[in-house]
Amino acid sequence: MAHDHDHDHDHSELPEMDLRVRALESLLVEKGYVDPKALDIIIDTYENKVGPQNGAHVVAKAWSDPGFKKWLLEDGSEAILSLGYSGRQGEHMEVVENTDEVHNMVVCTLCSCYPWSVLGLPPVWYKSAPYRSRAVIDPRGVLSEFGVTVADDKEVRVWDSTAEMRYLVLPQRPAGTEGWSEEQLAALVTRDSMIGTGLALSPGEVAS
Amino acid sequence: MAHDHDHDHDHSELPEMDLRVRALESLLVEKGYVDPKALDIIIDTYENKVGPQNGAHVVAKAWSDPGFKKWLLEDGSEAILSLGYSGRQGEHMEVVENTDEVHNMVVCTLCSCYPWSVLGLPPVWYKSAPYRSRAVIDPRGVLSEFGVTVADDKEVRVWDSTAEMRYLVLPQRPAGTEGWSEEQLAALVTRDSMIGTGLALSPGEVAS
Amino acid sequence: MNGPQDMGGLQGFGPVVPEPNEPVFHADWEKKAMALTVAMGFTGTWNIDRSRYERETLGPVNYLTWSYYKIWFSALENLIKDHGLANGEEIAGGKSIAPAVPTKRVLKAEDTAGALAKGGPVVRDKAGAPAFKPGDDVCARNLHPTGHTRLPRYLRSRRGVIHKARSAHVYPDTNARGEGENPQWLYSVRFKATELWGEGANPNDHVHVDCWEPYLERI
Amino acid sequence: MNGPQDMGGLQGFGPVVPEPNEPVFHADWEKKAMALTVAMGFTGTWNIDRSRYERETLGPVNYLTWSYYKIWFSALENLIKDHGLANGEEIAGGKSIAPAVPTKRVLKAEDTAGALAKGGPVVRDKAGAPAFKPGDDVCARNLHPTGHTRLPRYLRSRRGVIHKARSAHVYPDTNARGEGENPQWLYSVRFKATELWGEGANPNDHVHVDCWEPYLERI
Repeated sequence: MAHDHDHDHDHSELPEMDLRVRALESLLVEKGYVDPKALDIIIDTYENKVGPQNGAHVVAKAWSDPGFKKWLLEDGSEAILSLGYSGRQGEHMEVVENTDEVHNMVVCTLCSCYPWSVLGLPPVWYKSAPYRSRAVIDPRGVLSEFGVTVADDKEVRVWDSTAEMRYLVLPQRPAGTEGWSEEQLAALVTRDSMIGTGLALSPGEVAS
Repeated sequence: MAHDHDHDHDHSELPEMDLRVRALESLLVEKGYVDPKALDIIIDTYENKVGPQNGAHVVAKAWSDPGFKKWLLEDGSEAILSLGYSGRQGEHMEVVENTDEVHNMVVCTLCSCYPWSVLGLPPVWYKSAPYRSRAVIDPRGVLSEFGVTVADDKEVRVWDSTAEMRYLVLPQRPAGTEGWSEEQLAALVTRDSMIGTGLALSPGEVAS
Repeated sequence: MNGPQDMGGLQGFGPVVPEPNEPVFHADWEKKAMALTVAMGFTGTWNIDRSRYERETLGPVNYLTWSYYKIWFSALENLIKDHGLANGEEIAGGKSIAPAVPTKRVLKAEDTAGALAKGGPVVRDKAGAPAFKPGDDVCARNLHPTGHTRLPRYLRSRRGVIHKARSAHVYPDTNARGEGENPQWLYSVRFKATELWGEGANPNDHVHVDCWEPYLERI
Repeated sequence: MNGPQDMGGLQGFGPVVPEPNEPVFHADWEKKAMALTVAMGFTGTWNIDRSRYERETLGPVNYLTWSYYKIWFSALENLIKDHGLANGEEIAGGKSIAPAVPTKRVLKAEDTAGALAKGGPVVRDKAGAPAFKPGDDVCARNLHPTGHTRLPRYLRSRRGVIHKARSAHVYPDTNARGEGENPQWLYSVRFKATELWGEGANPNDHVHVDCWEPYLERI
């Protein structure tokens, strides 16, 4: 019945935004409010340094080291800091564990809050109206679009990031990975598995 | 803080809509689904025949004839029909009386329901997001924008037209109109006074 | 559907801006869009509840940016397509390609004044007695259907008092889906503004809303 | 504000559409928009809650149609204007006309890595004890402020259970208005999906939401 969905971004933003951003950058540099080299460092940080590989490291370590896992679930911020990940949009971390009884999934219905320090910047879909609106009222419908089916008798627990707490999902460790190294395990940990819209890959899904 | 409001209609609709409407009209006439002369009658009816003058007649009669007023408040549909007003979007009428204790105001938060048979087609503002959103949560704010102040200790009663019931406000009769004819009184009854976003005019506000 | 049509209680749309000396129509196409909507409604191919649902599902941004007659007209095009009265190519070109489909009725010029004056009453006979009477305390149910409903979101789980028990009216939730008129008792329910909007509201103010019996539960 | 940002529970936006192999940025201007937002945030001229409110008040249609970085950037331009760091003519032209205004800080290249790694913690000392403890039954208050709030509409008047009592955190409702950090106890509150969305929801499902103490009342 709904014929047209209209939520796609306006892909003609480019020329206008290119001009506006260049103008503002020039102005703010000229006024001395920003240091252009600082901008380069910020961009390099989030484009190349901070990303889901950080989170995958955290998860693989938790899978490998029961003591670390216990610490991680009790004090996410400190345990994650011990691996060198900290800072903006990750100041206050809570790690939530997927189990046989609970599947966790993270959203920010009010804006785009996301654990930058361990996952980097959020993908467009995470910030989109369909995800933000539906994650809380229809989480199983959203999960099924991501190919994730959760049994009816298992809890889906959605974390709405309304405060400065940031959530990282600790996915379940796939079967058949006994004796794997942290590095091998990290390759199974997708970004979506740490948002809760995916599961960790099984050994058969990665090129070995 | 809000810099730009963006709720104005797209005034460039004209050329596109002109084409689309002409195309559909041709098609539907060619298919025999609509009689073009029927379209002319529908347009003439709502452009020239049905309008707030109908409601003003109803209100002036109620002000002049206590028996009619009683009937009108008890069975709005029948009393209004007795004056010759009926039909589409006025099948089930309820007339709500403004008093010293209650000020009534009508909205349709879910679409554009409006008592066509007595007021004609609704103005754009009645169908607009600002009115539909605010009438129920901030009726006094809306009223003040229309220049209507209701004392804090007087009830503002908002009627949200969610069903096929249609509401006509019976405004309070202005002071200083003793002995006026129905015709004179009708000239005091504005459209907005019958929606509840206005009051009836006082004798001094009309050219006498 | 908690869709873009469900505007009651939203904030941030700015002031209400009446247009001085507003004409009934702003362009000729608006007249025709209105008249075509009314005339096609009289064919009996769909009902008013389905029309409303079609308007609600044009897309949130379209709903917020299009003029109301553009919403009506776009929904009309879709209704015509959905019900097989014409296909998209015919609508785009304005020329008939496929044969016409018989409709229940066609509104003829000579019947138009009478049909407009008659309208489409929705009161229906219903056996049994209404569950509630004036003065009863009720609560609007916490329903979030994905289809058409006329229970606005701002009422969900809110308590009110039955102000008037009305007749049985066609039930939009099923009628919009083509599942029948399924008449249900209708009530005017009186809600305190403070119940709906909290302590900041004026304690004297109320909102009266027409609710069908399946929208309500006893408290 | 019951504004366009308050999306939880809305219907009709269609499916979630992930982009395969999505890049971190889709255009160079997005990189700069992000970096300028971060760098200007570090000047200390406004706080993150004010930034969020500025994004929420760009207009509902703009909010729904603009990409997220366009929202960020447009809000940044407005913040700069509102705080007198530059005027509209300067922003449009990209050239300084009026003298610069001193800011609390400027983020220098050599401090950037450290500043990003430090972030902006919001936990604050607070005297006294929290009102609630884990296991307490609470109800989200029915608040409809016209300003910034982080209590989503879908929680208003809904009952939950305190899952965790956290530290005192900066309170967005006052901080966004420049009325101070006003730290308040923060709680993770567990709400049943059936409480939020009615009987159609899966009885096993829950939504956990961080709520400041002023958002809650005991039941």
